[in-house]
Amino acid sequence: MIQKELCKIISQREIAADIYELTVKAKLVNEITEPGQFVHIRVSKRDPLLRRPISISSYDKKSEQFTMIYRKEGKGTSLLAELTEGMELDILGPLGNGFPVDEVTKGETALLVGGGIGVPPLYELSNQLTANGVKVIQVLGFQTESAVFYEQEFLQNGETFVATVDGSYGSKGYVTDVMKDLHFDCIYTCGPTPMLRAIEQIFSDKKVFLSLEERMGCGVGCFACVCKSADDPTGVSYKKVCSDGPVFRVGEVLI
Amino acid sequence: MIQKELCKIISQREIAADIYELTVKAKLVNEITEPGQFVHIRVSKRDPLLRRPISISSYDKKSEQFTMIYRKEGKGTSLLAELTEGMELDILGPLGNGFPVDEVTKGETALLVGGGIGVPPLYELSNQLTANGVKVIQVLGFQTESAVFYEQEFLQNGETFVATVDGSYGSKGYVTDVMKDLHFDCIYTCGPTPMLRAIEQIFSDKKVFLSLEERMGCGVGCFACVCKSADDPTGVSYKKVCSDGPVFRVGEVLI
Amino acid sequence: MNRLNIELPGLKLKNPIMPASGCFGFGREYSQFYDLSTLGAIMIKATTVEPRFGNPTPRVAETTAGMLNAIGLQNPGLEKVLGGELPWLSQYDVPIIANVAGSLEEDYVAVAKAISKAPNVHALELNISCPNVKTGGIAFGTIPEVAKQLTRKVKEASAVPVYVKLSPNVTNIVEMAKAVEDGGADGLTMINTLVGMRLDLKTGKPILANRTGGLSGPAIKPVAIRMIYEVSQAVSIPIIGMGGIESAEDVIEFFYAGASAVAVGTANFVDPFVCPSIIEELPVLLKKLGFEHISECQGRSWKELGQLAYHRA
Amino acid sequence: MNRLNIELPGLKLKNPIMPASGCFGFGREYSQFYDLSTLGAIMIKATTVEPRFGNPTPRVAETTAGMLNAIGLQNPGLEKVLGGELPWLSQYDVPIIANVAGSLEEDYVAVAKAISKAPNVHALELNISCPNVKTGGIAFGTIPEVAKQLTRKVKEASAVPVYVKLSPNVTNIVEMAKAVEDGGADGLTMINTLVGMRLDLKTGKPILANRTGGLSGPAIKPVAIRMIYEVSQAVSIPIIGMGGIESAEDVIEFFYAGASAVAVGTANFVDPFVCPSIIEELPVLLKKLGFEHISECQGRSWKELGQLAYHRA
Ligand SMILES: Cc1cc2nc3c(=O)[nH]c(=O)nc-3n(C[C@H](O)[C@H](O)[C@H](O)COP(=O)(O)OP(=O)(O)OC[C@H]3O[C@@H](n4cnc5c(N)ncnc54)[C@H](O)[C@@H]3O)c2cc1C
Ligand SMILES: Cc1cc2nc3c(=O)[nH]c(=O)nc-3n(C[C@H](O)[C@H](O)[C@H](O)COP(=O)(O)OP(=O)(O)OC[C@H]3O[C@@H](n4cnc5c(N)ncnc54)[C@H](O)[C@@H]3O)c2cc1C
Ligand SMILES: Cc1cc2nc3c(=O)[nH]c(=O)nc-3n(C[C@H](O)[C@H](O)[C@H](O)COP(=O)(O)O)c2cc1C
Ligand SMILES: Cc1cc2nc3c(=O)[nH]c(=O)nc-3n(C[C@H](O)[C@H](O)[C@H](O)COP(=O)(O)O)c2cc1C
Ligand code: FES
Ligand code: FES
Repeated sequence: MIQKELCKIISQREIAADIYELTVKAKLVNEITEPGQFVHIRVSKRDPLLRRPISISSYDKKSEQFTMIYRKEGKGTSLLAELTEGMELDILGPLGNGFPVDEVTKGETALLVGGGIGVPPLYELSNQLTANGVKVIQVLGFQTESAVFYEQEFLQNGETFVATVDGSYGSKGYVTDVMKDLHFDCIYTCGPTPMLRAIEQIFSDKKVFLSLEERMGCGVGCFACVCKSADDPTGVSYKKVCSDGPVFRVGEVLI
Repeated sequence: MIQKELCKIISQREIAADIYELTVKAKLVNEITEPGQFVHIRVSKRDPLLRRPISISSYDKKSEQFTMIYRKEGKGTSLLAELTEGMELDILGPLGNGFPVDEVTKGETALLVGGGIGVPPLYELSNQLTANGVKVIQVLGFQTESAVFYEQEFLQNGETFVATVDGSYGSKGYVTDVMKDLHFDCIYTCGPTPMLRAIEQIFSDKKVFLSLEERMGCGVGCFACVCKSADDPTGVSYKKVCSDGPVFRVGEVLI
Repeated sequence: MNRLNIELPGLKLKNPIMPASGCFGFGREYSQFYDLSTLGAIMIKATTVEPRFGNPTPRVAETTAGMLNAIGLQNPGLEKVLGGELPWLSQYDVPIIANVAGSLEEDYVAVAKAISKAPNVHALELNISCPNVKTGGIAFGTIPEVAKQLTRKVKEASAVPVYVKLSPNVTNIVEMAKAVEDGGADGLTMINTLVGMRLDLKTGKPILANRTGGLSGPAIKPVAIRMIYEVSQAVSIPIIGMGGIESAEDVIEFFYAGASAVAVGTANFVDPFVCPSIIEELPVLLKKLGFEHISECQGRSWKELGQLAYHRA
Repeated sequence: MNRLNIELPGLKLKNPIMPASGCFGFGREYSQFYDLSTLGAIMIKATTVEPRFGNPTPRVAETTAGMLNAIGLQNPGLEKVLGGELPWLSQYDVPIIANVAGSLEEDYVAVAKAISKAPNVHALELNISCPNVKTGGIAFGTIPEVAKQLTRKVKEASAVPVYVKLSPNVTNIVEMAKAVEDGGADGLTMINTLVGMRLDLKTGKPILANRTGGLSGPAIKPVAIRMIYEVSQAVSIPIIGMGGIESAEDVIEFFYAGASAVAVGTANFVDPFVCPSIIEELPVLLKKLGFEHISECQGRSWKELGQLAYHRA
């Protein structure tokens, strides 16, 4: 069940240039079913008006806390970044489906590919797969060195490659350059649409799960965030990113 | 010269039911010329959009501080009431003229009549008149006991009568009931328009200075806050409350 | 004491608060949050004869105190609404107002005829004002004669009362309102969205794939209030008011202007519980303001004392 | 490098930022805050033949992200503007755009004729769109043929180029724009305010003594952008854009939409230094976005690459 809750902020810190890690105390963690779900945050009473969708990057049901990682970008996330420990935040969630953890089993290898602020939802996934005995390989793409975050955290779960567009850290180039030489049974990925499209093209024969982004209204049912079903490209079939997604199997929707 | 200044809050406290006393550090006090001037406060970046006019209730050029007293009323003053020591406030001022202190001289008697949140600007006036050797008598009207403030402060300068509409404190009724029996050379008054109208009618033969309120836009020149000149009731002559006022001599403008 | 029950053509409402069309889908999503029977009514998403995918995305863009949308009347089509959505909604004790859209007169008539027979559809909302579809809509919503004609045809076809939803994007809203009243409308709903646009600072291009979209939210409230004030004095059919409502205070303001019920749109996106919250707060506010019943607020901005349902001392 | 200078009919502007008419009086008050020569131009308060007191107060009411005003064209009249205000303004190195208003065609013509001869008046802004006066205004601003006719007459009378200020309260803004272009307008200014209203929660009555007022501020920006986007593609005369501008980002958005200069209204009330602040920030923002000159932004939302003054890589 989706909850609307006033959540107390446990901690907030800048972990890379303009990248913030925010942890809140929230009963709604008990409703989380899969890694990769997201929440919808009201950052202000009035300005901005709409909520902001942010992924759950990790959670702990025992302590009833979850963590988000976001980039300070426009008005909403800038206001979010000003909040400090002890303050309260109006959060709606958990929303959407998440990554299907059961699609890889013990002994198999999962490739987790994240681009920029697409990296966060993969972290909980990485933890859960590792706990399940799945081998994880992780490829994280960033713009530049100062934007890199969570490399150490991912390293604890398995091999981790970092690529930066300008080559200032890790290998130079895109995540797809790194991915070519790897062996795996399943890809889980989240990041900018061009990255997802490239992965879809190159690895269309593989088992791939993509997490999409789309501008949202309500986060539940206003038809703002739809995409076309891939089997009906000119027709009326659709999926809602907010509730049918954000995670889709490759070939399920047109991206 | 009118200044726009980010002023640090020195203190804020509730001094009566929903009545707040707010003191700020501000270089703009050096521009204050008369008691009864006001400032225009931006209480929020966006909501509410417009500034709020609040009178200067007392000021001290040495310490570069001034104090305001306001009633928590609607959206703007409610936000204002949430601010605490150390925060900054965007203030435009000083605006308008003030009460002409020189209209009564040493040995004469001034009657200061305030209604509700019309009381604050009279406080600095009372101090200055007293310092000038003028005898002050003060009549303060409030709705009810819990709304009464600054009685002690005014008492230090001279005789002070308090009237409440419901009779819960002081004499029951309106300030005009109290005023009838007093002797004085000049009236200075600020309060709700019906009160000002009553005073104008009863004491039209006296020297009276009234401080008016009008909904404002800019606080300087948008023609939002005009009133008609009394000598040209059907014509086009006007005075702007924000810059020609808020204080007018009785009979100067139509109220 | 029930301060909120209201009767309008075809509608016996527990309270005058309903979600606005397009902002509540067909209710399924919001049924996760609260019991839909709490609501006065539900204005369901526009229905067209054939299913529609709507416009490409992005379909929403935020603006100061408002948002633009260009959904483009996405809906599963008449058949599925009749076969799936409406029967599903019938589990709740809440009257449905079905929003009817189309490109041609016969489309509107076909939808109206069929959907008005559904047992839980108590009224139609004739959508002649969607700014996000290229065909049909515009002329129906801006030319009085055309609007009147369409109203008449839909009225003839409908088994339940017909409310016509007016567009604010016109020079003379009163003229439009009178035309559809002449055409036989049982009520009006207003306002639909104002046409607006937002451009991306980096690319210079419109954020919405459809380029323009409909502006809704608190930003448009003063326009809605003004139009309801003008129209309610000029017609004798009731108005369901909407445009930026977020609170019980806003509801009272719409009633003062001349509305007899209200719908809440964009605010659902900000707070999914906004409708039940308003329903809870409204009686308290009415009491504080000295009203026994919400109907006493209706038209207060322009009615003479003698015309008012109730006079305060 | 000067990234901001712009030439428009009659106007050689240091920068394309000017205070909007009615939001800056005749400049005297704001001259307390900064040197008026900093401004690209000044659009002075509407001038009518005779002095006007305007509407009763309250004349302003706040709304969410906007405000309503019903000043009612208060001004000291042609004679005093010519004899007092304009000569006073001539101490500043800044072109004046004189806003011309009236109730009858001959009023407009008389003001235009006289005021256009003042040495520092470089252009007229023909105000056919004031929502706050009962006579004249409305028809001039909403009927294309009438607007065209008036434009022609004023154009004949004026010694300087004429910009016509369009009302957003119309069904078809493009039609209005084309009509005044046909009538000989040298440019357009848009948008004036949207008609709106606010009611008092306690009394139920309108807050403005005039009842309705003109809505301005950030709330209306999406409507302004949309209208400028549509009109700039349909006419070949330049547009001075306005409606909710508060920042350098907003200015760029108006240029993208199709404006060739902009005016700032309501924001002056919030921050009296808003115009010089924008003038300072604009070159920095242009550089950041990769533009050598602000003219490169103009019409970017709809122009094909080949049409643009400048292509980014
Ligand atoms: C399912 C989902 C999960 C997300 N998870 C994360 C995350 O974990 N960390 C993170 O940093 N970002 C995440 N994003 C992107 C994040 O929502 C945007 O960066 C954020 O909304 C920007 O808001 P703003 O006010 O700072 O920017 P503004 O540009 O001022 O936002 C204006 C509007 O555009 C929308 N918007 C802007 N960028 C995006 C975008 N990329 N996707 C969708 N809507 C957008 C905003 O929600 C808002 O309505 C996620 C997006 C989605 C859809
Ligand atoms: C020259 C002057 C001096 C003032 N001095 C004081 C003072 O010292 N202490 C004090 O408590 N109040 C004072 N007021 C009144 C004060 O400005 C209003 O109470 C305040 O603006 C209300 O704002 P709000 O957001 O709380 O209420 P809201 O009702 O939300 O305000 C909505 C709008 O109405 C305007 N408004 C509301 N009430 C008034 C009013 N009475 N006069 C003018 N505009 C109003 C607001 O400025 C705002 O634009 C003064 C007013 C003026 C004109
Ligand atoms: C996302 C969205 C979708 C809408 N879809 C419809 C629709 O299908 N039919 C309709 O008549 N109005 C539609 N509207 C308009 C609303 O019903 C309402 O008239 C308008 O949004 C003003 O109310 P608000 O400011 O409370 O949102 C839609 C509005 C939004 C925001
Ligand atoms: C208080 C006020 C007075 C105005 N007076 C005039 C006027 O005299 N003539 C005119 O053409 N426009 C007038 N306008 C409209 C503005 O020039 C401008 O078109 C409108 O406010 C939109 O811009 P903004 O949102 O930046 O304020 C006035 C606006 C306000 C707020
Ligand atoms: S955001 Fe409204 S349906 Fe997905
Ligand atoms: S408030 Fe604008 S002139 Fe007084």
